[in-house]
Amino acid sequence: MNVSILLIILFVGAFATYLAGDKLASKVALFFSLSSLGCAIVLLNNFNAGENISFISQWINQPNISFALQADGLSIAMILLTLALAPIIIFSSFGNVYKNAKAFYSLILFMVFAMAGTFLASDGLLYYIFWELALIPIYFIALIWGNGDAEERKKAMVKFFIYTLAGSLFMLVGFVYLYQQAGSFLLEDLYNLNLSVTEQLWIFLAFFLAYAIKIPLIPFHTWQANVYQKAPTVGTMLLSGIMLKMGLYSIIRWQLPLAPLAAEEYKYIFISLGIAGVIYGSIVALRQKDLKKLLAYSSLAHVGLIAAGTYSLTIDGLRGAVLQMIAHGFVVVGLFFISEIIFRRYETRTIADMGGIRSQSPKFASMFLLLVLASVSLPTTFNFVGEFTVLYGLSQINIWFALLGGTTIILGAYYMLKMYQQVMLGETNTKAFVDVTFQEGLALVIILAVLFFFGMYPKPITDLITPSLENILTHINRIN
Amino acid sequence: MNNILNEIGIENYIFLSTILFCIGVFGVLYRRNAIIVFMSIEIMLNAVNLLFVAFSTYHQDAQGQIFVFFSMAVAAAEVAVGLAILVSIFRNLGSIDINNLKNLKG
Amino acid sequence: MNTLIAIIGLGVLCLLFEIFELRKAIIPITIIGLLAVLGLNISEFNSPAAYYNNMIIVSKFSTAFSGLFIILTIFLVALSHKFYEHQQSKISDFIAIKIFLLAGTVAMVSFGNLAMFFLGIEVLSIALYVLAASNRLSTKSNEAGLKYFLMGSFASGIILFGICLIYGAMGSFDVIEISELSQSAELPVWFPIGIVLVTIGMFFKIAAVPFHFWAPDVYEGSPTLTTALMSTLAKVVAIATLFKLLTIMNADISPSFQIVLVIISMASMTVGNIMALRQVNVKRILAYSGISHAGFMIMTLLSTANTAGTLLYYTSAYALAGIAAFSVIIYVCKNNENEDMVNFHGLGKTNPLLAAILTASLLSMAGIPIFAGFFAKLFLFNNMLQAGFVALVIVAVINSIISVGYYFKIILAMYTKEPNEERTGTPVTIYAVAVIAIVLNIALGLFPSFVLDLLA
Amino acid sequence: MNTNLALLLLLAPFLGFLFNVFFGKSVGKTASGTIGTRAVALSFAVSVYFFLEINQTQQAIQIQLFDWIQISNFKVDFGFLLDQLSVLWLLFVTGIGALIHMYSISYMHDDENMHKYFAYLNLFIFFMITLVIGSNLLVLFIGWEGVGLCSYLLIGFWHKNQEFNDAAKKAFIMNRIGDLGLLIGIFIIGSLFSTLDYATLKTAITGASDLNMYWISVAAFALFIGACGKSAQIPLYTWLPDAMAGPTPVSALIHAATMVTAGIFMITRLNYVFDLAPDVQNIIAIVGAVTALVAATIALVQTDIKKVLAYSTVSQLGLMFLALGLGAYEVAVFHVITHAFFKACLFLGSGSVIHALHGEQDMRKMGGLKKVMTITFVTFLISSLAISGIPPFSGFFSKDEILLVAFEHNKILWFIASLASLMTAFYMFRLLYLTFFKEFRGTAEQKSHLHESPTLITFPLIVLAILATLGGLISLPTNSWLNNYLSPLFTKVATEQHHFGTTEYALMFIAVIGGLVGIGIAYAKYIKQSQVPAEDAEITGFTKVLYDKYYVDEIYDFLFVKSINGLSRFFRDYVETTLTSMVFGLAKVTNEIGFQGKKLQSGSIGFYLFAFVIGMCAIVTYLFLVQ
Repeated sequence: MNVSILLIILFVGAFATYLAGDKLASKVALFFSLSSLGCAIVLLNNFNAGENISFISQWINQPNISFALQADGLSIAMILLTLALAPIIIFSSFGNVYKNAKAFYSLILFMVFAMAGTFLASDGLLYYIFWELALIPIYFIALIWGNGDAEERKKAMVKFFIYTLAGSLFMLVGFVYLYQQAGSFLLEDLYNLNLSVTEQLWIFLAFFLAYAIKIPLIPFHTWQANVYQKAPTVGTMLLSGIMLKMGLYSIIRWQLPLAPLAAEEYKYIFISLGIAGVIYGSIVALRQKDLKKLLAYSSLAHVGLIAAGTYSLTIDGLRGAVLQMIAHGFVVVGLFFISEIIFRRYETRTIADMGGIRSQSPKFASMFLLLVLASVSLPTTFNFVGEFTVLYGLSQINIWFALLGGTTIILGAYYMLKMYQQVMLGETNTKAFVDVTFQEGLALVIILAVLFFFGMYPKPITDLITPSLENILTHINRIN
Repeated sequence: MNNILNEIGIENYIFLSTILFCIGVFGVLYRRNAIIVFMSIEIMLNAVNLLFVAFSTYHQDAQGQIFVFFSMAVAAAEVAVGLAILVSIFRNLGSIDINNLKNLKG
Repeated sequence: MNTLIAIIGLGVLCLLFEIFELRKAIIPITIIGLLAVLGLNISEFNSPAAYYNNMIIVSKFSTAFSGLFIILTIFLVALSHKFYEHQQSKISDFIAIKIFLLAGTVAMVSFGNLAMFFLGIEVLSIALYVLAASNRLSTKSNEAGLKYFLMGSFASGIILFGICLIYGAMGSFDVIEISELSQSAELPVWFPIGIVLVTIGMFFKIAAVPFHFWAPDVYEGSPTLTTALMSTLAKVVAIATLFKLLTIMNADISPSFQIVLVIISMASMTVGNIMALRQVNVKRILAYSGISHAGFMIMTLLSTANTAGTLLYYTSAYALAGIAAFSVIIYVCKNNENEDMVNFHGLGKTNPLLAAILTASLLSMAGIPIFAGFFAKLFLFNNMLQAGFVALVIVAVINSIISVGYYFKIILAMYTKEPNEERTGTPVTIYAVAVIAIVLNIALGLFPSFVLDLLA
Repeated sequence: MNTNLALLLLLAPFLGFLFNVFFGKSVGKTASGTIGTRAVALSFAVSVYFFLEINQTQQAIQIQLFDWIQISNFKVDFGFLLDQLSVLWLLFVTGIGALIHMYSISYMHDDENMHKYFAYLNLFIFFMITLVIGSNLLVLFIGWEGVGLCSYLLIGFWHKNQEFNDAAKKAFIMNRIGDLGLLIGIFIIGSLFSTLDYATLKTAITGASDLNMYWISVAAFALFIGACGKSAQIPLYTWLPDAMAGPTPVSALIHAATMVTAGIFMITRLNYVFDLAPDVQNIIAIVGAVTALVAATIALVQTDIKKVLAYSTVSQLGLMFLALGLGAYEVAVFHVITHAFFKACLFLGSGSVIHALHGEQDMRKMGGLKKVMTITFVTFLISSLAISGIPPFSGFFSKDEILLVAFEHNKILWFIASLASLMTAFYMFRLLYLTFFKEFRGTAEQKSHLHESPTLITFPLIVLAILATLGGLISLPTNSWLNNYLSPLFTKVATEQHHFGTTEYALMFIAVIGGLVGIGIAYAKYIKQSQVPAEDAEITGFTKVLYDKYYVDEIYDFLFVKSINGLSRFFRDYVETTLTSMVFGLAKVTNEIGFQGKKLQSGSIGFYLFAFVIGMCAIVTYLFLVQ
């Protein structure tokens, strides 16, 4: 039993969902996502038992491309994140009714399939293919089921698609160039290349463009807020919860080891870029009128810190980055779900139209508050573990990075609490607000449980990812 | 037999037919009547045919002259098709001035 | 060789059927016949030979491409059933012309002698003139026909002149002799001039900048099926022939000529894409996209040594996507006088399957993974980087980014706009063609080696 | 055994929290209150046990639970350290905590969300215990942020009032600023010594020969910033007065007795680090002294009874920091304890008053309460005497020691401190007189309802008053039990027992006189001349500056809040749009070119052929004439 089974399940699931028809689509999708999660957990056990769960077979002879899925701790961690979030996301959408649901849910599964592939692929081209594939479903999800004015939405989506595609095409050129040198797209062969600094710099930049746009890092983030706002919440969850992690993961898996010299040489620039993102994102988030936009900018800030961690090229930076990725994945999905819950009741995402909800819905208020606290990384939440580790890694590079990056705990608290105050507190809102339903509550509780459990006991994940990260780090340091 | 080309020299034939060819080209460029444009094209083809013959003599090789037959046949076929198209255009528009044919553009 | 004869026989057969009042049977019989011919062609694949003292040279290259042409023709013939349903009386002519056209194309890729090359190209062109103008009563069709005809015959003149110069330099039409001679020391200057002229003539046929102006107008004016034929079959034939020509005539292309090729390729890509951005007529958009694809195909001429396979792959990917797209267009626009994007509004709702197919084919043209178009571009970039044309690749990448812009305009029209007309009837043939074409395209994407290694 | 007990100690309030969260509403107010109180009382019992054990064995108890966070060069585990210091803190945290819980049962009885209130209060105790008994800096940090959270929740307890919410937010964010400092300190210590564990850290530092003094000072300073945030020192003190928005018992527990002393706890905990950074110690001392003075001056003129107490808290904390800065940790601790007693008592007393007046907090509308509220008055008087440093009350001893130490090190600091304590005496008695003496100045309606508070409120008052009286005994000038008890904590020998000579007695005398003078002035002003503070409008001159707290809030608001929001607006409205247009301007340009290009496609065959020929000629020329 190897990792390819996951992809098969998801792929089959996508079709099954479509065939299941509008009535059953959501249930079927949930079933398949859950079963894939189950398989993933089984695989995790096998992996921990030392079994080889990788899968590789030649695909195209000339040029030499192979269908290689390789799972190390890092990949498995990301896969688990993806497959754990997928059911939650699907489940969270039960409260809504979508027209042509079968297409909707099968697109979701297809996207999950593509993203899982991205995390697993160990052949450059295969990875690229999955990377691109993930873009198409979300494009249609956002386009067809999105909200807001159709024309506006179209503009935003086309920009988003072309922009991201533009980035990744340069990555493709980079890959092809590497192929010229290595005669293969396989990760190991590419790792073993010894390129000159200039070559590495160009490769590094080509990859950086793709990732900076996908993640996004400033100043490449201009598509983000609009798309997050206009996409249906499910799409936003997929984007912010998982897809954004593809970029961060790829930095660790591909960009740094393939161009270590460049990474080493210019790391200060890229760390600074990330940290600039932290501050910029936090400050812009302060004055957002739209809840989803605010969350978009908050995630811009968070990923800025994560990216800074990855570019720090220290084990702490990398480890913290991965932990933070997972934590952020959960928390951001939770927060977007919160916004959706409010939207279901008030038909608005404008913060000004909310307020005074807390006194009407204690359960909802407490869960919301807990998520807010998690996202401002209060100790005992998973986010704290990640953020602490990242900041520690940065402090090893230069204490000022830690200090500036650390401003996130101040600014983050500022805009999140401000938002919470405006949305939840104050005089009781005249419009009635029904407290969370069982379904909504369940989804949120699961998310919170994960956040707080791993916040107190992150050891399993740390032990899972550390070896592979150290391995990658040795590849990064192979030359100097 | 002594080859007349030895006295005149192949270059002159090339120049001649090139000039003819260019005349054809200019005709195509400057005339607006489809028929005349069409005839200019025929001039181009014939210039080439002339050159073919010259070359075939120059090389003492019959292939060239045979090729001329091919090209003549082809030209004839083109004429047939072309005139047919012209006729239908004339039926529809009542004119064969190519300046009037600007409906498809952009 | 037998392929060629068989095809011509088939053409004659069509005409006979007309005489015997068997119109109904024409299309099925032709398709079956063409399938048989395809089999025949495949059987010739591994037995290269030369016939009629090198008039025809059957090689892997020629048979592979002939196969592609035959497949395309099958699709086109299948589409004809629906397309000409109101002109049943002429059906045999249309089919026969297509078959003869196919004969011309086969002759073109398998020529061993410039005479054969010229005849092939003329058969193709004249057939196309006829088809372009075939809609007698529509002025658009007439105009398209005349434009194509005048410029086409002008181009033929150029080609003929080029051939003539080559003959003058070499004293022979036999390509093998010519290539042998061309290796020898000093050649008269008009040999390269001749080659350049022929190349230019072919550039006209594949609509490369600056010889592309006819394409949008003719594509728009001609009957949609003819447009489909031009943008798929004709273009592919031309580039394949040009490739073969340059391979045989002079294996090593001079640096300066390479520069010309690079510039033309860049220009074609850029002009094609940028011009397509603001078009409203779908056929025009595809015309411009065809121009940009011509730019991509021209790249292969830069290192003829190892790009034959890539060219075959690229052309098949492009042509299949084109067939799929055009079959949808035929379905959508059969009741409309123009092919403006308005007609595609809400296709995603009224006819999700065809909308999906059109989307897929456009994505393939845009070069999105798992569709063959992506791999075509990939292999192309691979070859080009190998040959060291980095700048060209960068331009190509930028262009494929631009191209997404207008491909998605159509997709958006299909999915975000409200439908403005009821679409009834499910023409089986169109569905079949579209589905098969796109499936083949995706199959190519999943198993590229199958095609890629044919000419390796 | 110890592990289980420690867990019991820690989890009892947490369970109380959970109970109140889930069942609090259903079981009814009194029940939820008693449950919460009992939970804390239980922790108190356990703390007493630990105290006795440690006091007898003199052995610190180390408890490791599980690995928590893995860092490259060390791992942080989740564990407890129970030693003299932490147990001492536990005693008064849980003890006073229990009392205040009890008090709250009655005080909050009219509030609909009482169960929530007790949930938060229990949660606070839980985090406070975590903070105190954590075995390393990161566990401390959990508690550190946790108590911050609880203070946020409790300040904003009446969440329908957005001003209260603002106050809560302000408190949280200002704490966060400090927390960042603390984190930075943690980072530096971690990378210097590869551990965050107190015990190992201590050995590492004491054992090490060549220490990187520069970085240690930086770390110490960063930690001090953290302490500033928590313990409301300049420049991060402005949140504490605003925090009075919360219910009064909360102010008593969190913002007087326990949470705000966390900073002192942390610095005492890491005394060996601070001893290595004399410069930082000086900074601490100065900051402390200045804070003490500034806060005291502000307190002089405040009219809100709780505001006065708040500023007095800030000022007292300043004195403690002064002591810390001078390296007299045990003195600081001593003052922490006594202060906890009398300040809690004062707050609760003011609470009782406010309770009686149905939420009236303005002293100008009080007065003459001593007749009706005897117990409250007496306890209030006692604690006022204590805080004013009048013998034999506890405050006298602790404050006197601080002054002594100050005098030894630096006369100026001593002077500032004495001045501050003089003012303390003044404003406390001003408060006392305005509240309890003369005639009642409130509405008749209020007057009719005046009453002494119920037992649940008065009992804690009495207990605290007794403690405030006797608290001094734990560290008598001549033989200090406390100093001996704490001595194992400190690397350098505790400040030697003062051999009492004339100077000491003189200083003591001066201090007492100062206190009496302060009281005297207050008496003269408010009893003899029976003045009443002017209405806000009439306040003028320097008084106004003081009354408006030196406009610090306004300055901060202008410097930070306004500017950052302006920046945010600027980014949102200009930078974002510019970036967008820059990126997508390209697309627009290409589109435009496409649009213009259409003109070229004129549809004229002549032009097409012309282009054809031009192209051809160009190519031919390039190839055969240029080359």
